[in-house]
Amino acid sequence: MTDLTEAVRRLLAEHPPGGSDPTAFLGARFDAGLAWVHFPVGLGGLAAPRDAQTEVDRLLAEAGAPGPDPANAIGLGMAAPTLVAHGSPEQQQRYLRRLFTGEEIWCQLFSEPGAGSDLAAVATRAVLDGDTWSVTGQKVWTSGAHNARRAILLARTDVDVPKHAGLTYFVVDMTDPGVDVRPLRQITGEAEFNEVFLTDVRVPDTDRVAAVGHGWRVATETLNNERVAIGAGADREAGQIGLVARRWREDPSVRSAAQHDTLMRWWVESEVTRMAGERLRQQLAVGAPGPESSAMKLAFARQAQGITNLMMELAPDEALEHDTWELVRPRSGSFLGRGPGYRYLRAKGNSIEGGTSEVMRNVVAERVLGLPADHRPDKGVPFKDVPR
Amino acid sequence: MTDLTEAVRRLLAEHPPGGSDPTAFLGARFDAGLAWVHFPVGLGGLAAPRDAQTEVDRLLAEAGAPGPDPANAIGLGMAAPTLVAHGSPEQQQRYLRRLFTGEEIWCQLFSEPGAGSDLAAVATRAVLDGDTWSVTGQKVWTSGAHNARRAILLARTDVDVPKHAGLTYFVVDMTDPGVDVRPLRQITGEAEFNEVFLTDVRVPDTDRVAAVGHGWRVATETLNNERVAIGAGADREAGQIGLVARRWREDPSVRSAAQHDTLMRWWVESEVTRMAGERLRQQLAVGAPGPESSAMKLAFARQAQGITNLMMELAPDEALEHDTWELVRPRSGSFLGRGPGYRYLRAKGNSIEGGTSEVMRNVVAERVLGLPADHRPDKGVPFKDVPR
Amino acid sequence: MTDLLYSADDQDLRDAVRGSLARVLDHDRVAALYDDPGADVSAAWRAVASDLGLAALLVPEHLGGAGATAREAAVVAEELGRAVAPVPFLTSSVVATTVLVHAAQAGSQEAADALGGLADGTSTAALVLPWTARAGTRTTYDGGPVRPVAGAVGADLLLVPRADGLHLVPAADAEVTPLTSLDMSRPVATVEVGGEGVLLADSEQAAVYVDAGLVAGAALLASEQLGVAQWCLETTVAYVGTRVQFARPIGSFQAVKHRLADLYLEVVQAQAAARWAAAALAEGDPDLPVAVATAQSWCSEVALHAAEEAVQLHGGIGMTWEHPVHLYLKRAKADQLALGTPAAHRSDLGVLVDLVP
Amino acid sequence: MTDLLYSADDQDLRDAVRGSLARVLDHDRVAALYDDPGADVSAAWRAVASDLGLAALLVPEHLGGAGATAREAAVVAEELGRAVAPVPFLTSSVVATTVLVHAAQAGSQEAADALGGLADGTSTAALVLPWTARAGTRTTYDGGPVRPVAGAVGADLLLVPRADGLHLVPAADAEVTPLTSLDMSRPVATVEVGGEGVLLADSEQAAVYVDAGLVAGAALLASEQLGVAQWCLETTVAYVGTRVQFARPIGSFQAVKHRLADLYLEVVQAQAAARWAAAALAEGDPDLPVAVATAQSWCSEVALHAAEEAVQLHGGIGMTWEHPVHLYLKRAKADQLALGTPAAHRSDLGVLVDLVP
Repeated sequence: MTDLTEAVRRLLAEHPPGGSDPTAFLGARFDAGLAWVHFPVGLGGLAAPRDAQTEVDRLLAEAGAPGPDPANAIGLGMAAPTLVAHGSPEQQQRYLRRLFTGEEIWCQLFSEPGAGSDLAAVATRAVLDGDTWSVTGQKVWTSGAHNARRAILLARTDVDVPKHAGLTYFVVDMTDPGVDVRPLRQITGEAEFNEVFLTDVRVPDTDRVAAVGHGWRVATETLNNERVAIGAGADREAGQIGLVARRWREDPSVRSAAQHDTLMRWWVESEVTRMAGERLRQQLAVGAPGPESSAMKLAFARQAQGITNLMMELAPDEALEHDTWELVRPRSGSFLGRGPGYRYLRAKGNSIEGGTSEVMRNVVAERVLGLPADHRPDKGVPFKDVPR
Repeated sequence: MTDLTEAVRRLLAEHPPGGSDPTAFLGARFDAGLAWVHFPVGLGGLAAPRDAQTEVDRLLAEAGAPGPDPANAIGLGMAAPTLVAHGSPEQQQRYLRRLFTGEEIWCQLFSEPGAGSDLAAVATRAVLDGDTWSVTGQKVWTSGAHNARRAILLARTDVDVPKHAGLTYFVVDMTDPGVDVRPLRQITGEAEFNEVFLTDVRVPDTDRVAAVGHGWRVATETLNNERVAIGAGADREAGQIGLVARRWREDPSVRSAAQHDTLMRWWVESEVTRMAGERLRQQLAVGAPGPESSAMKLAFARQAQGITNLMMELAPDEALEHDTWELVRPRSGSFLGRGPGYRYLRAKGNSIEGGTSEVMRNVVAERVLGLPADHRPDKGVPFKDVPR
Repeated sequence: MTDLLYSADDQDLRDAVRGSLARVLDHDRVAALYDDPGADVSAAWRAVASDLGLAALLVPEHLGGAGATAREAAVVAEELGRAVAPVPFLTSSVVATTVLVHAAQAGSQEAADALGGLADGTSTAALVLPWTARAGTRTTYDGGPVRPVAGAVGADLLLVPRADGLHLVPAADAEVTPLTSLDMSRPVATVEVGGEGVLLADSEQAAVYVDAGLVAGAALLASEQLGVAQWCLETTVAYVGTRVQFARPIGSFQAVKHRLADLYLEVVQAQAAARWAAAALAEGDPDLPVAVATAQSWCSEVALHAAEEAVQLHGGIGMTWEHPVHLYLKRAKADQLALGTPAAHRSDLGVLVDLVP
Repeated sequence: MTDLLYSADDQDLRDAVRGSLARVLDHDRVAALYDDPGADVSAAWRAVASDLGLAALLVPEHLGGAGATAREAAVVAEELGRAVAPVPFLTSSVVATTVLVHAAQAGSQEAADALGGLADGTSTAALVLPWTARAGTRTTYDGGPVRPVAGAVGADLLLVPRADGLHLVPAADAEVTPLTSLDMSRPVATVEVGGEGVLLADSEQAAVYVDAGLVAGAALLASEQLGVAQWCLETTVAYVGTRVQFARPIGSFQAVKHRLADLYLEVVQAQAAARWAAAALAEGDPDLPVAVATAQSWCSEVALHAAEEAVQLHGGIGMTWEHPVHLYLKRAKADQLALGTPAAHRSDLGVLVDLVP
């Protein structure tokens, strides 16, 4: 840790946060190996233990240093670790630094109208034409696509093999003329996500990540990274419970004797989830992310939904009003912002986005508990022969 | 209704309850068609509307008349309607009256160790030998087998057809030397149920009910009758909620502000279930029992378990004690008797006996809501080829 | 035991309401209210109030109404819930009408006159109390702005329970400011009453009449919630039967089935509870307060649960603006808070059935 | 943040306890206690206390103990819960020992002497309070029979918190009447104390020591509950993986899977909560009361839920006496009520984190 502390000190000395342009500072941070300390040297890291990042982040935050753009959560949390694990050296050199500085925002072209829970049923086709792939299809639930310069893409390169085996993972240039991004309005009124229509989008083979047909394995790792990110540790009362607890303390009008035990149940559940997240983090510090993190995502969604619901019941007059239904396109999602009605509605997405709670339970049951698989009529069947 | 009221008056006048032997009184009641008023004339009924029974029962109870033996619930609730619907005239004449008077207690030989939720997987074999069937196999969860003179039996008569098609329904004489009844101890300590071992039990073909291979359909009707019986109407606070509510009113030491809302939730749920049962009863008065009653069984089990749990939490000191673990063999099950620990443990069976809650949910989903069937690997497969 | 079934007339009434609404209303029109609160949905109210004459249901015949009972009004409420219809039936034709009928039957000619317009659908009225009010809480309007009031936007008459009694005030004498509402199909407003209007009842009577209006509203809100829940359940059952993932309809997955089976049971119970509350209201049953508190506690939660399950089991599409399920989620949540939260009703119920903390 | 993991030594300790218990105890021996409360299960306690020396864990070295911490005691409690072991570890080696350690460290030679016997497993002690007591409720023994007291059956020494202070009384000077207990693997008794014994602490100190004992008991009960929950989850997962109905292992049905996945999550959370409580106890963390109330609220419910799901998912066999799951259901239910119900702990927690009704 002393080395890292020293590296942080040096970075701050050479690039005083107050005097640096944020992009320049983040670039210097990347070059110092302090972007993701567990990444290899030269790729934004120092090959340090994964859990050392927390202390680095803390020191930088204390010094008032600018952090990476939250609108680039997909890039930071999913694309970057995937590129480090599976990208070519050239891809790593080309993409990681500008991703970290926020010069290039990334989005994720995975889900499709017909491939939601069943993500491996992706039907978007990529066909090789010389040394360039032509990609055509429709993606959905793409957060930040309207801000993104690049995307990670899962596309079908072979329809004659079973669904998992015919997928390949690519990096896509979102400025390609074949990319059409349209806002997808949610029940909150805003359009945090998009539909993305791909028509003969050109992707050089050098932007393929890992081997043809290995897309599913790479994407699964990406998703596990996302789930770990979601389950990261936090302070007591950092989440939805904090909003309700503070309100309860400060405003006697929302205190309800009948709901007190319910409030305390959610407090307890939030706290044991925080502890479980912390315990997972301590385990990850010595190992790799595993499917256990799927369970944490379940907890997060459950609590977000239950607690935002309780908040509305505690202040019913207030909850019958709403701040706005205007169609806005936020740069990043917010679970804790705006009013109680917004938070309640937005939380409904927590059990759908990034893998539905139903799929997460399947993952826990089969991969963690080892329960026998449910019937899969498409198992071993060439993709083109599967009923859809 | 006036005719029925008159019939009741006449019965009571001719057989004053105080002066009659209960068996004789019940026999006279059967002969008067007041046993099950909706049964045909001559079979204990008057072909009256089904819901008229409630009033008849009320009048008889008011007059202090003895009712049928609760230990014969299987006979009264399941065997009798099945015999009326599917039995031969000879079977009806031979069995119904002595069933109603309690001279012959009935039990049900359906479940097996390998055929619980999957009742149609019954493996007990019945082989025709001249005009007599030889029955061999093992049954389980047979309530009252130790008191029973007769049984309804589901046995496999054909292993070369799919499971539902190879079953036949019989009446069995429990005094047959091939019948071996052994108590099956439950988690309550008592043995309300039995294992029944059948070894070359002889059943004359005249005791076959309905055609060979029609057993599943007949048994399903029997089970629906059981479920309707379970869901029958009652007074407010008649069930588990009444025990808790009375205790709460009478004993301030069990009142817990933190649990008040929970108590009221169970009160509400009990009451809406009672109303739903009443509504179902009103519907049944003009129609036949359908699979909707499966949903009522779910509610009954849920409430019994939740409310007995609450009762223990409200009086924790008391709940750490227990009345007795002695192996007794009660004549009939009791959900409301004995202490809180007994009721809590006994209620666990409510979601298992007579069809697990999981099976009930399948029934509701597929038969009431019309959802598509889950994968059934044994569908259309001869029974002998199904992995077990 | 009171009759919990629907009569043949009830079924005819249901068919008429459903058919009529289908002709003049669709989900896009309701959704449009979220972007433009002034969007014209008056055809729905015309169909319900004028064409079918349903605004007159709870007005006695001698006051120019249809003299129907709460049983019929409950059938209408179910259908309006099922269509998430943006009409002031519950606020005007149930709550305000019930208050006015009480006043008129006690001799108020002004109340009787007002009922005439309400019954024939030419005017609507709203009770000026927060939409979360419930019987027995004795709230009055003490001047200044009060929010959130339902049914006030577009109402012609306001019923104002002041400390000195119940006043009938023309909407023109009050400032009604529409609020952005959680449920734009029943928008709430801030109301500030300027004029005194006419006094319909003294304060003691007013409390009785207002409570009667709130009880009637809560009783029939349960039927509206039943309609919401049924639409959500049926729509979801249909969707999971056809949506294929993993090469199977998702409705063939047992976890999905079991959740829908549990929800079905809740809806069965909600239907019984709602019919019980409606029957108790129709019959003036002394058990009415118990029936209403029970039905509100149960049906509020069931409608919300049904809407939440509908969103979840529709997956991503259920989170989109283009699918109508969000309209039901917003209505279900607003209905849960309306006329007393479930917890508040359970608290009331504890007193009613002698189970106090 | 405190370390929530197990050390390599913890794992060795776990293996030792599990292996040792497997040699001397099985479910039939535990079940036999329900028919014959006097059935000899002393081998289990000998293995734990004498052979492995675990009764000495929480006794400081200078008082003749092992000087271990609550972290290690928690690992033992997990394993005892997993085996539903009929031993007085929690009552004597945790609760009574903690009380005596406090007294001994304040200078009581009698307490120190008593700890010697407790540490080497030659005697056991019990705190004479209802087993539902929790810290801060200031209960004292005021004479007469008190019930239900856990750990008293077979104890050599009784710790009696009278109004004038804490007394150490030989069991021979009290009447201990075993009660038929919900959980016969931790039987409760009626205790009537005759003798005065020796005074270990005045009433003010006594309250502090007794509370410390109850807090330690509640903290480590969470680990026992974790062990119960883990056994139930693992046993059920194994069963549904092999039990075939409808020509499929029932564990391949999605509803079964989803329930077990939810239970797994609860157990993961319980493990974190139990480790947190143990660590807070070991470290004398000022957050200890919050950690204990949180862990007790959560782990009590999870152990019970796990046992209930185990019964249900075992189907009929889970309802039989011959399958051991009922032993866990009874332990889980008794543990839920022990040392404060979950609702009581949540009520305490409200005060601790400034969230009062």
